[in-house]
Amino acid sequence: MIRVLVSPEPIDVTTELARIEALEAGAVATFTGIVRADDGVSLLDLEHYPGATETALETLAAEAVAHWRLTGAIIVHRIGAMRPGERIVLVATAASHRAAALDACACLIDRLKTEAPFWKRETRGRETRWVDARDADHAAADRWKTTLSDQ
Amino acid sequence: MIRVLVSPEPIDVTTELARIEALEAGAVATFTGIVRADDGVSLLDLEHYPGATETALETLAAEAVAHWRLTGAIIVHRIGAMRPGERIVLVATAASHRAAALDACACLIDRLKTEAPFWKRETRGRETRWVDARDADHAAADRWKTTLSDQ
Amino acid sequence: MDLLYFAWVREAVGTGHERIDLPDGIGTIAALLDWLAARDPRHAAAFADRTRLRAAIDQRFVALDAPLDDAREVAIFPPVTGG
Amino acid sequence: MDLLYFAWVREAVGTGHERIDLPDGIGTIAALLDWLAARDPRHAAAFADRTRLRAAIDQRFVALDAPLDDAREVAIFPPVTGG
Repeated sequence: MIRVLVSPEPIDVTTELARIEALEAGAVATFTGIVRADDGVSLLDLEHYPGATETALETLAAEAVAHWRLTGAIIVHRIGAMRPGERIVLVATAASHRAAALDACACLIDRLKTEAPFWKRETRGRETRWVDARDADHAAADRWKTTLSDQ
Repeated sequence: MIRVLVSPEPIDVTTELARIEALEAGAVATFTGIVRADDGVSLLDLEHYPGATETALETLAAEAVAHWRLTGAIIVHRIGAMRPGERIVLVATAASHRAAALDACACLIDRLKTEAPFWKRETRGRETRWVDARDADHAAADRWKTTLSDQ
Repeated sequence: MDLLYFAWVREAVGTGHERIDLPDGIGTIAALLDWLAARDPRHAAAFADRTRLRAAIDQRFVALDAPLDDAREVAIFPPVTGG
Repeated sequence: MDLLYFAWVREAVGTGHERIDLPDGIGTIAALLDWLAARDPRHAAAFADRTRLRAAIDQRFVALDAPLDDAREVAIFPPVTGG
């Protein structure tokens, strides 16, 4: 099961968890990204590339499902305006064994950050700026390339 | 924030997630273990060592919080009888950054499996047997020892 | 050909979408950016530092020297920052 | 001294809890197991293969050769299988 959703609606973790737990796979791992309240951001705006974003996420999910023989993978990414404390992204993976679910979940969030066309704009007080890409994110994504190429 | 709960009640993931998301930490990782429906088990019974189990889980959580500078860690483990599809265990971690939350979550479930006094008994048809400890679980837990000793 | 711009590239260019007739002799995204920059100062400013730009052809990520071939949609944008 | 047994050790011994007066000269968990096994065939059967046993003193995991010192509670059980 692969489910990808890019939407301006708040992310409903309970419903998504119920979907992936319904697979009765033994192990479910999730990652939830939340707008941080501790660094002065009052508003976060997420822009995306309609069509290309969904395709990129579906490709990432399909590669993870194939590599780790997952029972299921869900990626939900919010777009538009959101406030501190709100969820930006949810990745959920299900597998027979815990290492597969945990590794696949970590891989998906790392790769999503560098391979899916989203752009963040932060508002702090009166200042609005586009967030710069981080070298550390590319390093995190790169370390999965070796893993995924070992079949 | 550290929360440890060992209880015969079904695990309420929505409530636990709300607790850890309320910390507004940026990154939340979870692992949920579910009784597998695919291997003929009709009933799983979890025995524990009252007092010692809670202490062991609190120690594991405290070590993870200290090492990864977590904002919070939750471990909920069910005991008693449960059926396929039901949750056995939930680990949830919150941190400012995703790698800390993900690594701590993986560490906690790996260590819990070898260091907390729980024992599983499976019923398949008319046969009931105690589950054997797995060498692979010890290997998984051991790989965190190096990580945790690097300060 | 449809041109799409995202994030600060969109703001710098002044639009998120424009339609152009690609002139003969423009074979790569880099050449297309040169041509667009020569036509308009806002495009020129947006495309001044090519190291800050990424591109896609027909929704597939490609390098800036990628051939346009029969591209129907070209997107220009900064490095991505989702998740 | 309180003795606790869990999982198949509990079933083999026939109880999850017993209280004993520790005789003089029994200094380690291993010696305690020998003494219990000599008293009763069910204990003897449960403790026959020491590689299958783990132990805790006052709720702390210890090796089977750990000294009992002033232990108030000793638990004997198989390797754990939670999670």
